[in-house]
Amino acid sequence: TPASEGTAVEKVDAGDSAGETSSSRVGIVLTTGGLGDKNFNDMAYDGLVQAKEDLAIEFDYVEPKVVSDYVSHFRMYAESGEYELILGLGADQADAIAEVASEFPEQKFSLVDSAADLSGVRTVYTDWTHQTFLCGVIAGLETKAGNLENANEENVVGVVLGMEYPILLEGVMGFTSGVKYVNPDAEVLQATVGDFSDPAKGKEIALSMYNRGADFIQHIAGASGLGVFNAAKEENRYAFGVGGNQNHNAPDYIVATSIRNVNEMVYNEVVLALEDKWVPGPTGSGLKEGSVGYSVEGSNVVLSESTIKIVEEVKAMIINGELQPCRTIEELDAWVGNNQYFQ
Amino acid sequence: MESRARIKALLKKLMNRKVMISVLALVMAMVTSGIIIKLSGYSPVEAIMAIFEGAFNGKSAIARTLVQATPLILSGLAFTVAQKAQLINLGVEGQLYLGALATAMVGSMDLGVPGGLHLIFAILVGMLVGGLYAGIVGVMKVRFGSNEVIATIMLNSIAILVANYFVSGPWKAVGSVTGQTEKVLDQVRLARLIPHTQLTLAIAVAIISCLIMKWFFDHTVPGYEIKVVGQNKTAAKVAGIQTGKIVILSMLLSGAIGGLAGGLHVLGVDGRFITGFSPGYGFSGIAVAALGAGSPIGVIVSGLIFGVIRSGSMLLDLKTDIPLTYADVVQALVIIFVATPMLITEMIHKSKRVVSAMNPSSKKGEES
Amino acid sequence: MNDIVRMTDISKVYPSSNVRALDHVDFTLKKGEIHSLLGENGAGKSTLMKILYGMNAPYSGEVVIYGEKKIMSKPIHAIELGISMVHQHFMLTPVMTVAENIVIGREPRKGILFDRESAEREIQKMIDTYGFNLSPKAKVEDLSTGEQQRVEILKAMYGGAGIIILDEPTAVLTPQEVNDLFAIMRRLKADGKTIVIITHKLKETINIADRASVLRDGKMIRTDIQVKDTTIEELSRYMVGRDVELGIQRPSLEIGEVAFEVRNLNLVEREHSILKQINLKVHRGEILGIAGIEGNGQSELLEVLTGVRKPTSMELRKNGELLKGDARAFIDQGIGHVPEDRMSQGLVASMSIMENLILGYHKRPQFSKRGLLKDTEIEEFSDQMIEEYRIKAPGSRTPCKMLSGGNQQKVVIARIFSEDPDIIIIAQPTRGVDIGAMEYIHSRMLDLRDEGKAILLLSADLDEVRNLSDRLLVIYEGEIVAEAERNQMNESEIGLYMTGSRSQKSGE
Amino acid sequence: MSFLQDNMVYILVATISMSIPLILASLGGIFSARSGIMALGLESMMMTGAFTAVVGTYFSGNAYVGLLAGMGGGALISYLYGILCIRYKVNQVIAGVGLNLLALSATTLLTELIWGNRGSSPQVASIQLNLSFLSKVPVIGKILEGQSILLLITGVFVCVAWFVLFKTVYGLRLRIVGENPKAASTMGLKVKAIKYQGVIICGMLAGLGGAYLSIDHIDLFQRNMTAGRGYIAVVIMILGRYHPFYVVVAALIFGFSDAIQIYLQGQGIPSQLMQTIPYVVTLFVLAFGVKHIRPPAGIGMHEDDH
Ligand SMILES: Nc1ncnc2c1ncn2[C@@H]1O[C@H](COP(=O)(O)OP(=O)(O)OP(=O)(O)O)[C@@H](O)[C@H]1O
Ligand SMILES: Nc1ncnc2c1ncn2[C@@H]1O[C@H](COP(=O)(O)OP(=O)(O)OP(=O)(O)O)[C@@H](O)[C@H]1O
Ligand SMILES: [Mg+2]
Ligand SMILES: [Mg+2]
Repeated sequence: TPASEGTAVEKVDAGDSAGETSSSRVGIVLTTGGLGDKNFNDMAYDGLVQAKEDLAIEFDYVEPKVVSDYVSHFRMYAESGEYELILGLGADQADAIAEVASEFPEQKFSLVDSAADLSGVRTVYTDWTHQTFLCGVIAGLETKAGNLENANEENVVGVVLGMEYPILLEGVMGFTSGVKYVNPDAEVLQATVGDFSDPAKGKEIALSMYNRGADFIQHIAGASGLGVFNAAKEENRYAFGVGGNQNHNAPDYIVATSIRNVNEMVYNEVVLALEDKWVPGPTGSGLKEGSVGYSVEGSNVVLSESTIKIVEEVKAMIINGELQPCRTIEELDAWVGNNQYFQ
Repeated sequence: MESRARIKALLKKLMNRKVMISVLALVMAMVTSGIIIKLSGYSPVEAIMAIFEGAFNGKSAIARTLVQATPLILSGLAFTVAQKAQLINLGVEGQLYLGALATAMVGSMDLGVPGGLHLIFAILVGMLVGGLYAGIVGVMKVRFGSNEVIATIMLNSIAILVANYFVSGPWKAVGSVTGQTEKVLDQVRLARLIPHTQLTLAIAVAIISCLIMKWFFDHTVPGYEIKVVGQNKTAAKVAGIQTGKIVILSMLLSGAIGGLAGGLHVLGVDGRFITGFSPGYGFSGIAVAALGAGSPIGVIVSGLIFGVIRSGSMLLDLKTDIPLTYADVVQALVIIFVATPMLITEMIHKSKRVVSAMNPSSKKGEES
Repeated sequence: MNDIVRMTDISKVYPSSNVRALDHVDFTLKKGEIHSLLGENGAGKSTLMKILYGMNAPYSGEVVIYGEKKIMSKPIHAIELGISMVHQHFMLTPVMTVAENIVIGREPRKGILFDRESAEREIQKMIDTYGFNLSPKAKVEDLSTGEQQRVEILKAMYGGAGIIILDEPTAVLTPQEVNDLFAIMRRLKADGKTIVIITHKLKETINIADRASVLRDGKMIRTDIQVKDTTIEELSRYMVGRDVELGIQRPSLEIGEVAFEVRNLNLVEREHSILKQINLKVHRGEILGIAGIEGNGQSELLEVLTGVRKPTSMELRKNGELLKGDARAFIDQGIGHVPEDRMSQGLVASMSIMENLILGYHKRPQFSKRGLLKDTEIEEFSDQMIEEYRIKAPGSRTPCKMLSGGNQQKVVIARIFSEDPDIIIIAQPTRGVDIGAMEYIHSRMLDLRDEGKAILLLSADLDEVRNLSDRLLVIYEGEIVAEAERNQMNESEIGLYMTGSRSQKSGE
Repeated sequence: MSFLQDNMVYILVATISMSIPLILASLGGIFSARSGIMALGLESMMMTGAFTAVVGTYFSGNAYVGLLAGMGGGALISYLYGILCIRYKVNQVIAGVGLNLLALSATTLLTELIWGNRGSSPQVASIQLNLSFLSKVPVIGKILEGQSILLLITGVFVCVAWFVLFKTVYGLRLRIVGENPKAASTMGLKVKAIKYQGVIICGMLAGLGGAYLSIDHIDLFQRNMTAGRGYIAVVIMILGRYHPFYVVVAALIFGFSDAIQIYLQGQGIPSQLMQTIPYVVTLFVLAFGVKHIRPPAGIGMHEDDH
């Protein structure tokens, strides 16, 4: 079974329905990345393992080869009629799950990580900009202050992308606007590996950024990000993880992780389905719900109290709606003009 | 009595050497993967049962198998066609990508033409784009003597990157968070043969394409010329065949078939171009072509076999704890064993020797 | 007993073609003899010798060398016993030098290093001794076929083998070169070496051999023939099983007007002038022969005259009309072309006889219509050709690679001749072809001429050119250096022109 | 452009470190191709090498043992390639592609069996030795100082490869086998043995290239981490005319254009288009630079073909 270090699941209150539904089955269609990504898929898997332990459910999972196979997988689950809940993962499953859901109106379908409004499907999404914004704030503060041991004089940070997918670009904007919110003059470098499983290239790209003065790099690059951590170690600079808590990968160099608790989201869907609280329709889940955010747990990099204070303050502002991260590159300049932490 | 003789004759024809070896190779691959599965602590019987159930049990399973087979048959055909002219088209993947993108774009535009026409037009544009893209390789080969292996590998990467650029940028579907084009119009979608499955006429198109290509090579002048150029370029030149044109023609044809594979996938399965829609169909096509032993008819059979493995492994994935990686291992082993007919013949010989050693009276059989 | 090689009861079946190439054959070699192995195409000569050289395992039967029973399953076994072989089809590596090709497998070395200097020195010494015109540093791909043959011969001599097998070494040599080779062979014989020579030219057997053996259809028909007691006629009867008319001479009945005229042909490539100012005319009902040593521009001339290669300048007329275009246009204009190398230029070996019989003419209306091949017509035509030209093959669908050389040549000839071209350009029509087939091809050529065709014949076989041609040109270094009517020049005169020792031009 | 000039040292550093695995693998490819076997299976050898290097390091705790294990792993799969192509005369394209698929699935499977995660291995020790002693060398010292010791080893291998191929009896024999196996066989050479040696040398070098990626450049194995470099290495081998020195040049051209594109990213041009640069450059070099590359004539032929 796939391991997933550092993606501990915080228990959601499962109520007392666990005992009665011991025979319930849940099926999940993972993404094309498949298990072993130490991230999205592994976290979802862990959520279900947790659910199996806590709620005594059984679960099945499939790893599609390609996007085109999603429909077949959903249909195979639905046709068997054995599943209390069929879970999907990722925005690119929206078409497929909608198609099958329309054929099986009685079946409960939940799609995690999609904001689409699909009939008969419950969609739960997190906001990428919320996920990376706070790490952006940390980077923005620390690259300017230069207080941390391995930070430098220059006011430069970076983001490394796996592939330039539209949704990931929102993650880039979250980080970038986070940096600029506290440090408008900072330069944010951006580059794409072109692959989610090429750590060697990821490292080269990170090195190119460190060479150009960056001292903090946020990766959104799957396994290619492992190369970013390696570069950080080699160059004595800093990096941010993404998804599940990655701080343990290089605790002296990874400042924090832009967390997304897919495991909790998946776990929650199971709970809702078992408790008959499941209703179709889109539901957002963000900083407020604790589905995303930053985590410094496991990192040996000690942030100053003032930094933590500012980050927490910003977090609170987003939660209560006072602040909205910037979403697109086109809006960035105007957004920076209007949103500044230090007036 | 007569019909019995006819059946016998037919059986004899079916049981020719080529087919026997392919079948034995499949069996060998199954046995070997069974051993690997067993050694890793899973049940091989369970695995094979799941694969067969997933591929054949019920209408929707069979439909799924055929859907999986479609792009594989066409990619295999594309590779085979180029191979007839002794060209190694490792670029089917790129041709398929661009063909799919072109078909998706044409299919999603409202051209104000009736559905049937629009559909055919969309497919033809896909084929044209795939063909022209492969044609670049042909021209480079003829004009500069460029090695087609290099050119196709490079063009693959370029095609995929450029397609990804378009569908994540200028041609991205409005509001989409992933790299994909708009949905094609309903009128250009291929009709589903069985409701609630993805089975469309695409499979028929794939099979007919193979038949056409077989006919093309056996009975037409350009087909003949391609074979001549492939087998002996100098003799072709001496015979007044314009070898350059033929090389380009073969690449165009091969690429067009690749483009067709992509286009049909868009119109039949996804309804749009989606980044990363191909799990390397182009490369699997090489394996399909290998199993098909250079024959378009063989490509149909081998495409179906790979379809069975892929479709069956979906149920394997769902029903058992056996990781999907085993299905990949099975596929790779099938390719290797099928490509190794000498291994099979050697084993037949050895087993014969063993049998005759155990049973001296049967020694006569060895002579024949 | 001085039998240094004794092969008894040798049989060989090729599994791929299921041909029984050798059927209980016995063969012996005596020390210090020159032994000529004869037989029609496909009789099994090469097969037998390849078994001796260890290239044709498995076989059944017994091979005894120097009195010891040996299993010959790899060439290295033969090499270690001091056997070397010149192969019918060259075994050379074009991109490597003469020296490298010769020494491979027994290279002079300095430690692990290849000692190139001493290799080249040794080879140069051999070249000097045998009077070859070769450089050890030249790349084999730059050599003419004749020169490559010499490299093969040097390869066989290098390392001082005691038994040397020569499989058709003279097919591409000029008479002068043949004489040189024979002189070398006699010297080797005097040194105590034993030599086997396979040849289709019985004159050569009479000239050089002590003993001869004849294979027919895989069986040893006669062995231990004492050459001094036999005649060409007798040998050919053993080979073919009937009397063969050799060296047919049939002067033209009527020479018509000019059918084919070349003026001012020049070919310059990479600043090398390959063909210089060639002018020639072929009349209806005439065979014009061009004699010349390989590598003097014949191949290029042939390619230019058949539209395969573009000349620097040329004015070509057919029946007075100017002719232009590529190979396609030339074929369509009724210029038939029998290329000099059937395997690389004339045939697609892996394709069937019927597919090869239409090659180049496949767009003619009798074979195809609107891009579709007429399968039944093609097959009928092919069956007819197989019968008419007596091509020995199981059927029209047999791949050409399964045919023997002579039968392959017949396929090419049948294709061209049956298309009724006005002009036939034909090169080396009987290279490697046995006397029976040669007789047949020659008589067909003469028949066509008598029907009024104009034939241009290029051949390295001087006997062939002299017997068939009504008029003869000699080419040397890309230039026509002599012209003569039938029987005007004798063999040695032609030889002088061919080697450039004499020129009509300079004499003018 | 001054931006590129400012960063030229870094670009060259990146060029070299991205070229090393390509050079090693194509160098291996030369031995295979020169012996008559087109090394389309390079990807499988690199991938297996990357994997076994990590396994070796993981169990021994020593990255140098890992390097040897990487070479061993590459050799192992190339031996399989040899069995297919030499003994069983399998079509080399198909055998190569088949083995590439097998290596991908097998390394994934083994990653899961050994470490319980099918994506990546844990972090292991990596090669730490670098060329810092060269930092004093003028001009190039800056470029070389951070490079791994493997750069030096690669350089030595390139020279040794050239020497072996073109100066020794062994190289002469290997090349003759690759040009004309039948002729080689009639001269008494052990054609099959020489081909096996060529292929195994190929596997060892490609395996080392893979090991560089996994335990030198970074410190873990990630499923499919070679990311098509084996195919690129085939391209570079051909582009480099099957010659060790030209292969270095071809690899550096590819590596350099790849490094340039990394540095040019984020300057307004879409990243996907920037990423096509190395491929486009290669195509141009192919079309206008090195025309009519002649592969060893005996590729795909066997000594007992008729
Ligand atoms: N690899 C294969 N696997 C299974 N069946 C095959 C395979 N190859 C060929 N066949 C079967 O063998 C028969 C002959 O097919 P094929 O196209 O090879 O004909 P052919 O006689 O070789 O034609 P041609 O001579 O024109 O190439 C077909 O009916 C097909 O079913
Ligand atoms: N490699 C082979 N595979 C199958 N059949 C072969 C092979 N080599 C020769 N044969 C067949 O064996 C027979 C004898 O061939 P061989 O080459 O020994 O003839 P030969 O006497 O040397 O003829 P030639 O004068 O044309 O050289 C022929 O019928 C030929 O078709
Ligand atoms: Mg066929
Ligand atoms: Mg012979």
